Amino acid sequence: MKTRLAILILVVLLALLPAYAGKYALYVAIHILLLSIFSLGFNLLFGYTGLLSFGQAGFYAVGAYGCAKILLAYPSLLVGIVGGVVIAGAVSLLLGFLCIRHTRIYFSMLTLSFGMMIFSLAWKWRDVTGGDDGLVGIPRAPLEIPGLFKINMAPMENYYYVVLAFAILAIYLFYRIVHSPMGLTMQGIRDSETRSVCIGISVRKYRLLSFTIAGMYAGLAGALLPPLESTVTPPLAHWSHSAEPVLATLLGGVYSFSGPIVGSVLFYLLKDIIVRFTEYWQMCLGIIVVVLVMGFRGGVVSIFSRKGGQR
Amino acid sequence: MKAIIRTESLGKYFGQMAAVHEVTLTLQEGLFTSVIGPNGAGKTTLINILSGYMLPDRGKIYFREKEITRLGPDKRVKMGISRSFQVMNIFPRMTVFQNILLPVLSRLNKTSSAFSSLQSQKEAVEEAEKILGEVWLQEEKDSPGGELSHGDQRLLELGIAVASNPQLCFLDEPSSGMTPIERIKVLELVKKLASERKTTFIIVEHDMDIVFSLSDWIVVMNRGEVLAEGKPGDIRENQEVRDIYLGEEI
Amino acid sequence: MSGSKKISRRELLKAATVAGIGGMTLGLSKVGEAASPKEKPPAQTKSTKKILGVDVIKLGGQGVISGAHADYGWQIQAGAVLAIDEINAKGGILGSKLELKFMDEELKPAVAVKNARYLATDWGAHLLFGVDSSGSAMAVGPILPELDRICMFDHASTHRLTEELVYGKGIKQIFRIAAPVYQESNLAALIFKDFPNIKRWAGIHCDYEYGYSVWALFKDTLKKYRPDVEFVSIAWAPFWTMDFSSHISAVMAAKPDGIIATPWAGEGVMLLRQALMLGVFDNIQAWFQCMGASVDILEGISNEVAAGKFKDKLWATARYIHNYPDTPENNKFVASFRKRWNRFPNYSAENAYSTIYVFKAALEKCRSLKTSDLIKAMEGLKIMTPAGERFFRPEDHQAIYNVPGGRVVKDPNYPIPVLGDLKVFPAQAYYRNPPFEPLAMAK
Amino acid sequence: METLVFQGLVGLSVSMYLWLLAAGLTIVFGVLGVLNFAHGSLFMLGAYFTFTYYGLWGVNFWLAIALSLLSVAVVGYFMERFFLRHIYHLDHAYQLLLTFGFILIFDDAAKMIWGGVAKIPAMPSFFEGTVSVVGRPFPFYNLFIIGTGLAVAIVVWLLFEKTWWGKMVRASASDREMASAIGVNIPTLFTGVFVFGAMLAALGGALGTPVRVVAPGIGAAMIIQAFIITVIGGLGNLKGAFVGAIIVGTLSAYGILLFPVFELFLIFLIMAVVLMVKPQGLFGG
Repeated sequence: MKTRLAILILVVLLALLPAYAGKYALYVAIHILLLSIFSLGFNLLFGYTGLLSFGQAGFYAVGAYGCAKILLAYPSLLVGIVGGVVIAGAVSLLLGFLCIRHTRIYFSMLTLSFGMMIFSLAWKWRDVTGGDDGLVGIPRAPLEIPGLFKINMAPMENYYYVVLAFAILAIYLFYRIVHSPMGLTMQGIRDSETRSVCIGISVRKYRLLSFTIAGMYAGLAGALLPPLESTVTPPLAHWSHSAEPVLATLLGGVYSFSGPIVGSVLFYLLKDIIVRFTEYWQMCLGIIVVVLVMGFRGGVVSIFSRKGGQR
Repeated sequence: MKAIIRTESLGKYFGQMAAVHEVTLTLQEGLFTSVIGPNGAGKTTLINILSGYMLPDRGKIYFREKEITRLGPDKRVKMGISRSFQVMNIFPRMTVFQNILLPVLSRLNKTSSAFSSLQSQKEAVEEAEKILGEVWLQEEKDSPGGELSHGDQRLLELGIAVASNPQLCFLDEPSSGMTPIERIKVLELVKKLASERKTTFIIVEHDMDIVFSLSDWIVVMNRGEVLAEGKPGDIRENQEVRDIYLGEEI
Repeated sequence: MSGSKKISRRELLKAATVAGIGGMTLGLSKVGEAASPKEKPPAQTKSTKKILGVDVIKLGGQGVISGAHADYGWQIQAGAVLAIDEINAKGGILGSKLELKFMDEELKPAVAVKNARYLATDWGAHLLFGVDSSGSAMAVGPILPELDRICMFDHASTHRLTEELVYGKGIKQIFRIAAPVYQESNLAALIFKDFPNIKRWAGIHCDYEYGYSVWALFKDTLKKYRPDVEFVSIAWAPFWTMDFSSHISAVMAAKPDGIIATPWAGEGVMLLRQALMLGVFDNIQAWFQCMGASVDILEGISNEVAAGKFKDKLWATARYIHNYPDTPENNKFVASFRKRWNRFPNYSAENAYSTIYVFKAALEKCRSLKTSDLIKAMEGLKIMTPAGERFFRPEDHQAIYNVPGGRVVKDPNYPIPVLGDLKVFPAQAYYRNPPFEPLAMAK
Repeated sequence: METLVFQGLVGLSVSMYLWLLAAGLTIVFGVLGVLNFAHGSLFMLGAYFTFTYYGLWGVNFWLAIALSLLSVAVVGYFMERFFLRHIYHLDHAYQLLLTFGFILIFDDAAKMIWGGVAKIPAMPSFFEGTVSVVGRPFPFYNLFIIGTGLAVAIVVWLLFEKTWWGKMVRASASDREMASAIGVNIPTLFTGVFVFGAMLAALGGALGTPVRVVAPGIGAAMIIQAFIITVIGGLGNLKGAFVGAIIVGTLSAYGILLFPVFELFLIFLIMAVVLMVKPQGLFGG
């Protein structure tokens, strides 16, 4: 009951954010929501299925480029976002088929290389992706269902609500998934692959499902980006971008539902604040990462829940 | 009586070494069967092959006269064959209840249900609760499996194996690492489950007293081959068996 | 592990968490409160003393100050700081002092956009400038109308910024003080059209938009004057190329007479040094290094130039060269820059320095901090800068000024190499003019 | 044909830097089980130290390299002794995270100490000049690099196959408990192996100093290539790292010559194909 109340208060606070926060805070909030969605999906693969992907930025970029191409051709926000997610899902299903045959460090390296292949493709296939300059001038198209309604998205507040709605939906669905029989099955595979096989579970099928869902979450985060920034560029697919959900999730805590979300908030704000004060932001971030790993390995959330930690 | 599992000239080789060689066996439904033999006799390899965890290099396996030689372990579970492991193999981060619930869900083909809550799976939940009772773990229901005591983890391992509601269940040293008193309790529990659930158990076990008092049928292996099989009384009298267990009281 | 250690660790964790959460809320509240008042238009007329209505004019700059290209951001910062200190020492602009905040762009468009948003809407910058990479510029440009700020781009050189975004899409908040990408490619073509013996050209280029544009424009322009030249080989080098030996030997396999190359910063130095090692300068007649007259590259090849290893075959330009033009403005700038920073200014530094003086001129002209007024003041502005007279073309907001190309030579008056044998062409001869047509850039 | 031979030789010399980098990475992974993200930063530090001793202070080139190896050995010692040692029992993810933190720290530290300008000192004069290979000039220095790379390969092989230390290292790589039972001091050995790996990386960086640039961030740029090489060869396998480095170096060189447009794509493609056909890498067990 307490938790529900807390969640309700949080949602209300978030819903009222445009009333008390400025434009930049809204912009930051949108980015934190995107990183949360991104990290949540990553953690389905890592924390719940036991597969450390280093290529999630690839699917993020597929979602972003997919949405951008759609919006440039047909300016409807919903079509763009849903389209981006579907394309990212299709690509992750395809690549997942090749990746999930491997586990542990080999899986990580394979996802890294596929992610970087997507990066190279975005960089090189200039007729479609615009090369390193990327696609520019992507409209923040109106939210519309023909014949029903049409909402102008030009004000940042309006778009914030769209992102918030998608984020709440994504988080809710995620909660349902990880607490469902399918979520339990994935955790079983994470805990013991051999045991799972020997109780009749088709391990590859659920790894592939997990991979595809994680890809769609990355795609959703990516698809929500172009209407905000009006630009998409190849660094979105780079491995250093794949490291962001990894860092955020490990910061927040791998084995808790809220870990990736808390971690995203911390990670984004930490960097945002550090870069204002010093040009040596890398050093500060590095020290924080080292201290966190040496100091508490269960992530921030574990301090409150006592569980988690070593593995 | 019917044969529940039958093998023809099974062989599994690691380089020069024959872990299992020319094993032709017919095991009967309903007979509590033990596989014994000295260390390195190939008992665990045999169970690995029969449960599908390893594929044999030679030979054939029939389950209720259907050939299953090349089937993967997950397929065999669906046919009614399950197993436990010698080295503990539970789900350490999941609760004890979830450890049992998962194989039940798998048997009921509910694992792909993505949006329903676990509590809403009434049939599975009830069955998992029942099994928890059967293996005496109701008290530990909500602790993570990995935090149980050794003895309780062995019980959990057993619980997971029977949660698939198998017709045939292999137990690889279900009492290893336990005190003598615990062992007797566990093996009596297995015997009880066998009669209540109509499951045929095939176990690998070291404690000869227990083996001879509980088993209906005993298979003796040595160096990958079947040395002898028969009723406990016959095995006890077998000179070859006595030789390989030289000095040990059997 | 002992019990006491465990406890102390837990204490540490708690302390860290509390600190973390504290910092977080602080950050959020700061973000929240600071943003709202500053979103109002920058021109306020609260104070009667100040003509512009503010005590300080806030300048938000950015450039890359981390990683291998960190010197470019440093140069931008150094140039801007020098100009700001000079202006503040003389009382500021119309009585308002200047204040600078400079951020790391990381060569990542997403970061550049975030910086611009932070600087404009949270920190309260009145004017923006900087940005090193073209991708970042193309990403920042389109959000300027929403931010209602002018941004002076002083390094990013893609022609698309001014041609597509300003001329094509009408984003009037974009200005560029630096010469665009075709300055080096067209200039090279104009120089080498007069070398009848150089017929076979090869390229070693950055594997991104900048390299593609230079190669395409160079080929187009040179072909117009010299139908007899051939383009025999090309190698593309991505960011972070650690070794150009393979690229050099690949193009040398085609036996070119001349090579034109775009890698910049440390990569440019490495390329030239490795070309020396592979004996390239014994087998070609000319090498044109597009950004080769940038100070960091001249510093990096100083010994080799002094030893005559390039055999006077190395040509270069940049978007400003410290030994051109020989005017009081330039001599004074170079002298004060050297005095302040103990180095020579590269083109980013001059561009940033001049940016601040362009802002000064525009503010003094329109006496307003309003973006629309500033745009009017800057369109068509003519101003004397160290690099020479600049003219902001109203159609695409591109500054037009002359930069020569020349041979990289040693001059006893300078500790580092300079450009000699200068070839000066009027800017009109090599600037692209409206209406712009997109470049065909088949590789 | 001559073009292909020449290009292959150039590619081979490029491979040797990659080999030196990948060798340490793969040894450390094989023995300690740690995938060191910051291994490339040790390469960078090797170059910076050499630049400082040789380029700034005018120390003899060979001495400068030796000093720089020692300096990086000290850095490696501190990394292992005070940080990595305490997280061996954790998941790979935490090791990646910790060493990622080190990349950030080393990069900014390098910028603080040496500035943002790329550094490249003068070439030692005895290395200048070229030899003619298939009628084209080939630098002495590249020949020297190829020779050094091969020599290091032989020395490392001898070290691991023929010496007592090497045997202990291999024993503890295959079975930590067993090695400790027969009296191997595992913590000390691990420190030794990590320091050795760090010195190999430093050697790669140091040898590149006169001809390649050193700038903050080159470590992070190199490490991905090194990862790919070790994965192609088989993680923890020295022979694999050697072959992997040569494959990546020469194929990239040919890629630049023959398919300039797809060069960027090539290396990731090779890795994906190898992993799909041979999941444990070419020489992985």
